[in-house]
Amino acid sequence: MSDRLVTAGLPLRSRLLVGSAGYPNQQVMLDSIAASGAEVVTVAIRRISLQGYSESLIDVLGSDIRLLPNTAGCSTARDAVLTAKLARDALETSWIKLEVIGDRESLYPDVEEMLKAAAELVTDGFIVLPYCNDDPVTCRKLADLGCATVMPLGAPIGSGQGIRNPGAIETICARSSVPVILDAGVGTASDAAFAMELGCAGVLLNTAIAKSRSPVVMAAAMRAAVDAGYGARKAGRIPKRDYAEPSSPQMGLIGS
Amino acid sequence: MSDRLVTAGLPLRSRLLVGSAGYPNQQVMLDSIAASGAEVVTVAIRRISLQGYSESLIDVLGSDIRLLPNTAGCSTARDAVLTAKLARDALETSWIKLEVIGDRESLYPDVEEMLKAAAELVTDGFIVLPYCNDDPVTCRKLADLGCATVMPLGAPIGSGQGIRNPGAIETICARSSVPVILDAGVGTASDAAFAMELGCAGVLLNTAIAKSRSPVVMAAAMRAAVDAGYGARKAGRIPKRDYAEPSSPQMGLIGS
Amino acid sequence: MSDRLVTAGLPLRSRLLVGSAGYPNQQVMLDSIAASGAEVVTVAIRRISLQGYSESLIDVLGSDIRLLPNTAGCSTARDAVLTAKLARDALETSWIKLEVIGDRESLYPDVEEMLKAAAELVTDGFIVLPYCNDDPVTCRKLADLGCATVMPLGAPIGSGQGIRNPGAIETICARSSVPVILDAGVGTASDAAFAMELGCAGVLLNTAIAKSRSPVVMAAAMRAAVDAGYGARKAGRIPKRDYAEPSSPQMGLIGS
Amino acid sequence: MSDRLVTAGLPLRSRLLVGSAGYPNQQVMLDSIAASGAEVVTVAIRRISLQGYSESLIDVLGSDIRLLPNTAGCSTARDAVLTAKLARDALETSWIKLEVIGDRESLYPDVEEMLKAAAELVTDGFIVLPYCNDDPVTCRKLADLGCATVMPLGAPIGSGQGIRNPGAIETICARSSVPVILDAGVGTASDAAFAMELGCAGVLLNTAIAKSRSPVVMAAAMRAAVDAGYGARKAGRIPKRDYAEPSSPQMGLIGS
Amino acid sequence: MSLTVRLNGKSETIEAATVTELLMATGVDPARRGVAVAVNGEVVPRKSWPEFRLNPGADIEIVRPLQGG
Amino acid sequence: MSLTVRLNGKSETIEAATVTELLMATGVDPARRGVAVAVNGEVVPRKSWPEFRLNPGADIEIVRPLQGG
Amino acid sequence: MSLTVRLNGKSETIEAATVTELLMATGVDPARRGVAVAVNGEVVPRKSWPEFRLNPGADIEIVRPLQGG
Amino acid sequence: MSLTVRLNGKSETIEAATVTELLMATGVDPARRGVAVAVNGEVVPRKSWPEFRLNPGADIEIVRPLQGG
Repeated sequence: MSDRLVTAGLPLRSRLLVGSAGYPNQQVMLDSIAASGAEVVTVAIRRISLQGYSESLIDVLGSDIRLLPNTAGCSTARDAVLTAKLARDALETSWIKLEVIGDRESLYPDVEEMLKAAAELVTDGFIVLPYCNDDPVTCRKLADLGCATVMPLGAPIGSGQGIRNPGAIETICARSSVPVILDAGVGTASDAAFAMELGCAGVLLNTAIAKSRSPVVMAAAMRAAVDAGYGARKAGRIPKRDYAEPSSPQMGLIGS
Repeated sequence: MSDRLVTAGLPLRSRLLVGSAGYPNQQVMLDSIAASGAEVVTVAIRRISLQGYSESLIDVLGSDIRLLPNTAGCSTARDAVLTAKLARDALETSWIKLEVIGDRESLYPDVEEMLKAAAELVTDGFIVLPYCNDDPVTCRKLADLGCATVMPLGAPIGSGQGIRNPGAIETICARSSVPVILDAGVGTASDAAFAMELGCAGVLLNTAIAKSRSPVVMAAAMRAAVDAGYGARKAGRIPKRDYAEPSSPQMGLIGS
Repeated sequence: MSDRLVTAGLPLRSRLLVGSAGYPNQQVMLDSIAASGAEVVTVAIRRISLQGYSESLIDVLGSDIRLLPNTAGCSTARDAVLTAKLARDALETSWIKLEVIGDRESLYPDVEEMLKAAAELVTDGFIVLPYCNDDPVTCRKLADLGCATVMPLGAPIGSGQGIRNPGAIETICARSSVPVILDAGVGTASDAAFAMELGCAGVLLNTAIAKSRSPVVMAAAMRAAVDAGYGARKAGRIPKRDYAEPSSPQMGLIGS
Repeated sequence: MSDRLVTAGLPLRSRLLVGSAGYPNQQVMLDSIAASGAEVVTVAIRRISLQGYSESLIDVLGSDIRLLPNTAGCSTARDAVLTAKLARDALETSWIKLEVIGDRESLYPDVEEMLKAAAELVTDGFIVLPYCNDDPVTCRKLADLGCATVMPLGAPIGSGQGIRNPGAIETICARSSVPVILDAGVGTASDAAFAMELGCAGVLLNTAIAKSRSPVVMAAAMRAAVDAGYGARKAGRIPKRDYAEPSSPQMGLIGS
Repeated sequence: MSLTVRLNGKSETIEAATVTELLMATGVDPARRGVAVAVNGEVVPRKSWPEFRLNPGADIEIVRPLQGG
Repeated sequence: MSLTVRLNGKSETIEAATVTELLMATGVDPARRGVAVAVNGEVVPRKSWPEFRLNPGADIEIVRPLQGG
Repeated sequence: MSLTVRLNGKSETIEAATVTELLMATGVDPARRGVAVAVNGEVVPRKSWPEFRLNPGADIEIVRPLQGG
Repeated sequence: MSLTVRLNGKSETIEAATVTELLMATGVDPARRGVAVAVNGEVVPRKSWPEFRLNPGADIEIVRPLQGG
């Protein structure tokens, strides 16, 4: 139990959270989500196309999946808050992945608008999981506002660069009063393991699985990586040493 | 099967190879080895203490473990070869982890002596797994001599620094005609995953498990990490991009 | 001329800006500043001790030095703005290094308060040089507000960790409409050179010189490093290649 | 004087050594060498084309330049030794940059052949400057054989990757009984400064200048970078700290 | 009767007096899970769709979940 | 006459009616460069020091530049 | 009869003519797995222990596996 | 008289009895600095060029410095 990621009082089955976008097709998406072991899956909220619409995500994703709607693409607190409210009504969940983008190229958050939206949503009873900067001050403010987690970026969304500033993530994890979930930037399994070793409580990723050559295989790899990193963190790694230290005994060598 | 690490024609149960030294006690060693899932376990060859001797490793390590004796501590081809021959007679195995140390502080190999010993041992019918430099030329020579694998160092033995020169390891893996096993330097799970992502066929480690705060937990973490890294390599990771790439769809945003 | 760092229309003698704090003694400070070649030197604004006061910095720093007062230690826009106004009156300069700290351990800025203070100071006619996050969105906002430069941190103040997130600094430099000056984190000369190679227009540092074993020598080294990095950026470095490329001609080898 | 790089008893004007290959044209080469301040310039030894030959390097490079012939392209001790002897006769110098290449793609040295050639050349009275691996054991052997310097690679020749294994270079510098000159891999100014900060006595490079967009500007930048790194090393950098440390005084803040 | 409204960002003339009628008119089954509606920047809860009357010029958003990251 | 004010964060009783007198009373030469004064959160420009009258309970800051980074 | 030999690096006087006798004399069960013996730099295979005769001054190594990395 | 030799890796027939004659025959001024010659894997020092006689089948290398790294 103590080994579960508890978010807003709810213990989750997995410390890996995944997105639902960009898979080659729906079946690969479903198989990848299953292979990832994730309980929480993010979805976007978009205008319905007026010529009727295809099978709904809600139906294809089983009931054992917890949908986490996001406010991706919103660039103002106003749009993000309305999107969150629509998501709540559409999906009957008060969980929201808050994204307020400040810049289309870097997709970095707009700190001011994000904090404004977070305050409003928390007040309105949402469970807010904000995608935020790797900035200990902003993360602390989000936690103080009542966000359920903070989700600092490891690198720009979809860049696959991994964790560009491990020191910052480590500082955030060391001080955070809420679970820290690394969001964005993970490119491969070792990145996810590293995030957990830095002290993250979980990892949220999408492109690294969906756009890999074999998403289902990568999903299983990410699942193992999060377990590995979490275990290593718990086990307490050896310190880094500048010089070598023999593992085999030094005594009783022949010819000595 | 194709997913097994095949060494000298023999498919191994696991791509993780572990050492038997430096555990808090024998039970922790046994539990850690079990948790690691390793089939191959390294042992040293040392002079028997003349006042009788304690229970033998051979007896405590079950028959499902393949012992890999090493020549740790040897600094000449002559001592390494004699140690290998004694190991063969003592353990009824022709497998040998060849170590010829050139320097007590860095524990880097002595390339000349190592190559001399490798040639002699291969000729004598040994299955040679040499601990070597992260140097593509030396690795190629070892393979050409008939070594079963090459085992370049990631960082100084016991330093826990991880893989100090990923580019060199990647180059070695890209060209090697024999399996490349990363030996030495791994400090935590993400290091092991990273080694596999670089193209290594396996990872050999000891201190990172034995000297961690909870060796059994770390052993399981390393097992998961090797699976994760191997899977990610197979899955084909996304390329690193300089800029962000949205995962959620860009169309149909409200308020747009 | 085009090679000068132009701030608020003013071409500066040097792309290196230095602090005046933490030197072993005043003479070392003066010699170090001279050795650094810096034209701009930062100072703090503090309450006068009521038992009279020692020789003033203004007098000891020659008239060829441009004092840049900072708002170090302020944690609200209100305190920062009042400090800036006191500095203007005390030093007859409208230049201000804006610092609004959000956290005593990390000394990361408080983005909201910083933006509020920047807006107010710009409106009041100040030349604002804000110490800010390595966040392209916040940097763009500061530039849009009318700040004369942006000064993203390379690493926590005084940590000497160098540039923890080079990709972020490079992105900021690539898009900024105002000069980018790397502030905080530089530990040694190669860090300063690297900052310039990433596209920074200048480097501001203090501890790396003042607390080094030989501040005057380090000051000269930093001066050379900024020139080196600026020159390398201008010269256009070779691309990084995965494999080797011989420099000597491949033809006409003997014995071939 | 103590600040000069002394090689085989000879104090050199500069700690930067440069190559003469790959420049857009001869004038740019000459201007770049002048801008670099280098005293030592490497040249290759190649078969004369039998249809007469162009103006000789010896004539165009002034007498204040010390030519350092190399054995680039040789892959056996035999060829390297003969090339060195031809170079000595052609250039009336006993200095030789020893290169014995083990692999055309990586251009890593062949350690065995290199050591054999070094021993033979030292015995024959040559001043041997070997291009070698970043391997403390091989470097120590070369020094013990009587080489004047060791010149470990930072990264593959011409790759511009910088120093791929700083820890190894630092270990080599910390123990070497002869000057350590970083050879190969430098891509930009900060790489050269970093090499010096690690403890190198000098840097040898060619492609980073010759193939940059503006070789003369890059040559001056490299000169400044070597000075900067050497100065920073001498000055004694501040330690890296995990957390921030304010530079401005903490007392006497207004409003406090 | 027919109304001109702003529907998902486009001006449309619709034959619908309530949200429920609008959904039906635009081929969206009001019983279907996953749909949400906002009018003039305020969410109209599912239970109010039948009686929520639309006025001319109303700014209407009809949304549903889609793959997202 | 004497006033009780808050001076650089401490309550003090001073013998001064104006900023200039206060500076002199506290050993700071008003002609000296580098000094600035705020009263109740507003800067009092140097030129107004002679006539700027201090009231009881005034919150006064007297600052000067110091080594800083 | 007694011999002086170099045993695992130390000079020892032993009461043993063969490797097997030496092992027994030094408390090592020759039947025990994991033991190996070299004399004068050459391995003496287990099967030859009984008849392999030791000469004065022989340099003998008796080894076994230990924890190693 | 004419000789067939291996010259810089190619078989050539030359009209030269000594190194000096060979250099002249191949358009290389023997007085020119920077040239070196090896015959059958041994350097022929500049001073011996005039009298050093070439034999049929000799393996001759003539080199000079070039741009190098």
